[in-house]
Amino acid sequence: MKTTTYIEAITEAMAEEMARDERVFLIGEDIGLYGGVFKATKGLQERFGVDRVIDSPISEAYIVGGSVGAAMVGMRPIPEIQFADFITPSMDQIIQQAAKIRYRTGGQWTCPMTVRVCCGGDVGGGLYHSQINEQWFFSQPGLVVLFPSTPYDAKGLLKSAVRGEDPVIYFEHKRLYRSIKEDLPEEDFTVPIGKAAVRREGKDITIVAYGLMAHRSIDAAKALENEGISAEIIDMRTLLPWDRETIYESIKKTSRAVLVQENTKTGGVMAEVSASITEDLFDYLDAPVTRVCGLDVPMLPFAPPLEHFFLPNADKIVKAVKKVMEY
Amino acid sequence: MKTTTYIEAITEAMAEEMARDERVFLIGEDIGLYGGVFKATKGLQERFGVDRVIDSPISEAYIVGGSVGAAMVGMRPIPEIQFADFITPSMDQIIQQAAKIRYRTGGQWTCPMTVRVCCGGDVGGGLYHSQINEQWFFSQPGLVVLFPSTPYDAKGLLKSAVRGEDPVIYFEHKRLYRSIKEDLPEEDFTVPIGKAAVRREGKDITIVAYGLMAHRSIDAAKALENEGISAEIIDMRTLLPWDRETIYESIKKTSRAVLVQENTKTGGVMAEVSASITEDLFDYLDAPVTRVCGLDVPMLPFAPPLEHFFLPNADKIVKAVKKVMEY
Amino acid sequence: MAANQTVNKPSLKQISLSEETLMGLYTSLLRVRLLDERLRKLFRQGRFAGTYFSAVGQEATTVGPTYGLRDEDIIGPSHREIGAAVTKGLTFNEIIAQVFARSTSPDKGKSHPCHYGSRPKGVIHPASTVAGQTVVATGCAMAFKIQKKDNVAVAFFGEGATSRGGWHEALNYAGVHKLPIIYICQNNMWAESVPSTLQAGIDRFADRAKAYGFPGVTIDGNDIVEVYKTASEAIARARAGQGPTLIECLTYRWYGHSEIDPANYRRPEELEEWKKKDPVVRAEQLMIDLGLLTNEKREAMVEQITAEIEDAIKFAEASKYSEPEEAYLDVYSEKIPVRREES
Amino acid sequence: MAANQTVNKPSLKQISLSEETLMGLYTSLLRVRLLDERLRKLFRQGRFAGTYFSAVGQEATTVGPTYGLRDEDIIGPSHREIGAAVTKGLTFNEIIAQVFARSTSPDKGKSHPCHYGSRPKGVIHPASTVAGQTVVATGCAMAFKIQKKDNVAVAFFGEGATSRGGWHEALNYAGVHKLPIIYICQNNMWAESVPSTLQAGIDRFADRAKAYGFPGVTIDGNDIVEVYKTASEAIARARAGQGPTLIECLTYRWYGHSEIDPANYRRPEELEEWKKKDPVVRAEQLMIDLGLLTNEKREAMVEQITAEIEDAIKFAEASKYSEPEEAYLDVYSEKIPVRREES
Ligand SMILES: Cc1ncc(C[n+]2csc(CCOP(=O)(O)OP(=O)(O)O)c2C)c(N)n1
Ligand SMILES: Cc1ncc(C[n+]2csc(CCOP(=O)(O)OP(=O)(O)O)c2C)c(N)n1
Ligand SMILES: [Mg+2]
Ligand SMILES: [Mg+2]
Repeated sequence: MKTTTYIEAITEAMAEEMARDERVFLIGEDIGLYGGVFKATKGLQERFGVDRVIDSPISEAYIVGGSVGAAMVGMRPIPEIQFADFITPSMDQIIQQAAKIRYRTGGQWTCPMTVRVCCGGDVGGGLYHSQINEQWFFSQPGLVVLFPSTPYDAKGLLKSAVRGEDPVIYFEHKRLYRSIKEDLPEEDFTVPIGKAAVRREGKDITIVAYGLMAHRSIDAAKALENEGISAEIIDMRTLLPWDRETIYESIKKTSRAVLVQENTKTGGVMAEVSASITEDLFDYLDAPVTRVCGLDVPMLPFAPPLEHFFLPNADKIVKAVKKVMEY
Repeated sequence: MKTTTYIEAITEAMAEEMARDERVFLIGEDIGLYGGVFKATKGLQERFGVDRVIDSPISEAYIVGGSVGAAMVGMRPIPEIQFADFITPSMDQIIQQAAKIRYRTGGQWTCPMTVRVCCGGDVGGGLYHSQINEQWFFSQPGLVVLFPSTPYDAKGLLKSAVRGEDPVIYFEHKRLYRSIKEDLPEEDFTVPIGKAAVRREGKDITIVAYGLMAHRSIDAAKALENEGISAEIIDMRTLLPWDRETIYESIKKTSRAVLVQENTKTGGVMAEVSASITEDLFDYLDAPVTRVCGLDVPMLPFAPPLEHFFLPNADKIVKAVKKVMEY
Repeated sequence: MAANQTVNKPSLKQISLSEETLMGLYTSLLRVRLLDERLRKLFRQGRFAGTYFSAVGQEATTVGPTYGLRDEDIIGPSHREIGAAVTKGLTFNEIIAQVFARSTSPDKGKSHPCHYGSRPKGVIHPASTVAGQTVVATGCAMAFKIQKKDNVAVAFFGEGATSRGGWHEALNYAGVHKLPIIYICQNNMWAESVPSTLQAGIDRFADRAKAYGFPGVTIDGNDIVEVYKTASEAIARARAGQGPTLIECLTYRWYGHSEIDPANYRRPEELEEWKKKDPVVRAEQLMIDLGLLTNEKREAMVEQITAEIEDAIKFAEASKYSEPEEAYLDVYSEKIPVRREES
Repeated sequence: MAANQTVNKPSLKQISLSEETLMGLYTSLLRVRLLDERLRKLFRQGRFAGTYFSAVGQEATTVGPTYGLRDEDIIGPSHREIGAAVTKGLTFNEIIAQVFARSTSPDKGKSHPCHYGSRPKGVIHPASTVAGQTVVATGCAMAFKIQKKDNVAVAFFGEGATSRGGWHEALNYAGVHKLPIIYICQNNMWAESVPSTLQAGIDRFADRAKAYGFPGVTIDGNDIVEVYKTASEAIARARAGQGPTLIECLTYRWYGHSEIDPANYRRPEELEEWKKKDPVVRAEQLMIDLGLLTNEKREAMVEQITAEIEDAIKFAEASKYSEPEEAYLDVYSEKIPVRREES
């Protein structure tokens, strides 16, 4: 076992996959000698060479689109998008090429590619260095969308993504890079795509979250415990396809749910989770499924009081849970 | 009064706004002499000149991004995206520039621009000429998203958009262009942004839809009437910000709702409507809010049996309504 | 015809191509022309849905660069490259099943009638975004370089595509890394209804290569020999690790952008001028002049190809559409389940 | 100093700029340099959050093209254009309130410390996407053409930005329509950690203009006179309807990409070479040589500017942050309500 931060887990996953499979290569801005703006690729160019750790020009459309082409002829690219905010120029390549290549070719061509996207707020990044845009990819069949919250999952899911046969959008939350540590097994392991994790068992209410919000939800659960409320925490981990079974199991038991999402509320992932719960578990519910989300303003304003006001946090979650419990 | 098709209503709205306000201009591919691939801009270049009806190079990022710049210095651009499928290359300009210019500048700069987006299936367009991507813009505060289903609304909403002060994504459904006609007043009129329309009153169940699906829902309501079920039909018209009042009013009366969406189910607009209804009207509901949507596969496959299978239609809506009524 | 054989006639030696190559190129041109004209008619008769993008008049630009490529070489076509698909080895059955959107088509009817492709033959099925496959094909070339293979990629696009941002990003990357790729710009003077003068502020689209640091040349795109030779040299350089080439082929499409476009925006004289430069007729004349073809042989070839096409039409029309439930297939690999609606 | 005045010294006549212009340019350079160095220090002291993108070493490239523009002319800056913002008329109060993210900043603390802008002064507040404002500024130029105004737009970006698709689409459009815009490429040899040799397969980024049909020139970006004159001519041509110009200014940033970057990827000698070409020192020497500046005058100017900066810091630090609820403001015009969460 080795104490490993979230970002080290990502670096290790890449290093190990590159070592075991020469088809794996990395492409992105400043990922070479510099090791990436957050150092996620530190040391990899020295180790694997400039052909497999490529410092790209500032060309997000090519970074992704070129990776699609490489994946089609036998490679396993891991393109990096330096900040989720800058994924917009590559939307065409993700949506029209990667997500549909298998479908539009009757299964002849495939795209085993893992797009690493550094995202998230609570880092003083302001309007253009805090965004998450998981909802765009969540609504695109053909893509897999992952969003780990722990070092174990970060490593295990990244490995599953690289070994898989589908295009994956892999969100990594920059707030977690160095704030979360965990002991990881020395031996090789993967985390299955499509399975949520029960982070904490509880019986009164189910809190569903992912990414940074999984941690905020655990904080909330601890606070709620003191008030006698036992919250079960589910970390989705895979957003597409999301794990209905685990979430439904929990709600069948608790009859109440609060869904937590860092991104802007309207049109987010938790809208779908809520709508599905209502469609499928209506009779089990003792209270309205309730969301705690980022505000319906551009994600997210820079000045500290504004950023704080925008983001969901343990207090807001506690408040929502109590309201639902009192329903 | 003058019998007007949906597409004629759009052409007239542009012509009238260009005549009354010289700041209004059009830019897009093949919109000049050719009059647009669906002829929505027919005759406008002859009438208003090449400076105000601009045949752009194949450059969606510039078509939108250039329009943002023009809007910032006093123009009222109406860029056209030939097919919604090709809006992906302009995502950066829509999301990072247009939607946030007011916010990121403390209100100093604004972007009164109306992006016309030709969209929708049931036209034998296949994977790349049928898409709708309203959900991406629906989840971006700072944008207004419109989606008319009738000639009256098409004209009135387009005028409101052009006269407004905000960036608007205006979806027009190509299946409706020539299939829907209506008598329109000769005099100038607008339709307010943010207000849904009750298309048909009913007391047993509320069906919410927009675009082509508003028509399919009306067909379903007629069929349901024969079976003694009285359905109220609400056409959202504005997706962002959507009209909670009108929808909530109706559901308070009927206690049941079916939501219809042409696009892929997961992560769509109706997920938000459903989640909000549950959050806000839980006690009013006698049955789960239920969605009828496009399939969770890429929108949409070409071959006729596949296209038909993908799309919601009156039969599927009727079936869902009955299931909800029997709940 | 012997009397006509003066010193002005070309000789095989002057052309420096083998008989076999010339016959191969000519056969491809003829197959493409006949197929294209037949598909136009089928569409106009309402025998298939969607639309059809004819490339009649442009055949040499797609046949020339594709002829002689290996299966492992990849081509990244756009909407008007039936010629490349045929030359790279797609069968008439595959192509016609595709336009009829049948289950026997390589795409099983999923995408669009004009999106011909084949993995075994190294033809990427296009997505519609203009210049989309330019980016993806560049990525294939990047892979070949990493894999240290001497395969090449060939990307096809119109002059209109050169306005797109993705196109620029791809060529820029290829220039930095000297990728094994050939960019074939079919400058047919029009992008749908928009003339090339509104597409770029330059006369020669080949000049765009100057922004990327690799050679760009403009050639007569209706001269199969010039196209083939120019492309072959570029392909050889690419295989040898000497980087990309942009080849602008001047050409013209005879018909509308697609079959529903009457192309009223063009002057009739423009078309008449270009019809005189018909690439198939020019190739034919050359073959006759070289003594490699006679009218009788040509007729026999036409007859045989036509029969093949008619057989393929029968095959396609006899094929079924995919079953509705097959809409759920090929979204993901088997590992990832697709959620099905109850029905 | 009189003894030093040999025939090799420049004269005002040779330079053919007025005393006033030269003094104006020099004053701008000095203001920008002092402000930039002060902001660096403030950041390193932890006095403001986010990050800071110093442009020390590059001042001539932003001051030169901006000096003398009208308020109605629009500039489209990127992240490293504090020099353009200051020269176009943003006050120290505005800029320092911005870096401190206070409610008194033009953006009210919404965007980012380095996103200086002002509508009254014609400075677009940047979004971060590299080359984003190149596209938007081109749209401003398009509007000026439609409005038949003789305003110009000036877009600033680094050599790294020229790899972006949006950049290409904008310049292509400007070339077709001969828009009144000047493109200033600050080639500082590095895009964050990536050298310009990995950014493009060409030596001169100005060559990219050849793809668009308008002039491109490469100049010494650390020579304020050359930058100013080259830009002025381009601006005059643009106002006269003669279309865009791409000006590549060769320059160098002295510090890291931002203050958190130690810039270890560069050779120290490279920096030392460039420090010898310090644009402010060179301007200073010129002014002294021309007899327009003395050391005493310089010191007085420094003192006065420094005092202004310190006042602005006080102003900014005394300013409040926007109230939390103000997060809901400026999403839409008043006509469109924003939904507020209950709190
Ligand atoms: C990004 C994008 N915008 C618009 C279209 C619609 N469209 C399809 S083909 C075409 C014209 C292409 O012109 P060119 O590249 O010259 O090729 P040609 O049709 O002349 O062969 C357009 C505008 C598209 N497919 N993709
Ligand atoms: C589309 C996009 N990708 C990546 C970034 C992150 N980024 C910010 S500045 C920069 C380098 C810019 O280099 P250059 O254009 O040469 O300007 P310089 O910093 O040298 O002034 C990068 C990669 C971004 N802001 N936008
Ligand atoms: Mg063309
Ligand atoms: Mg630079």
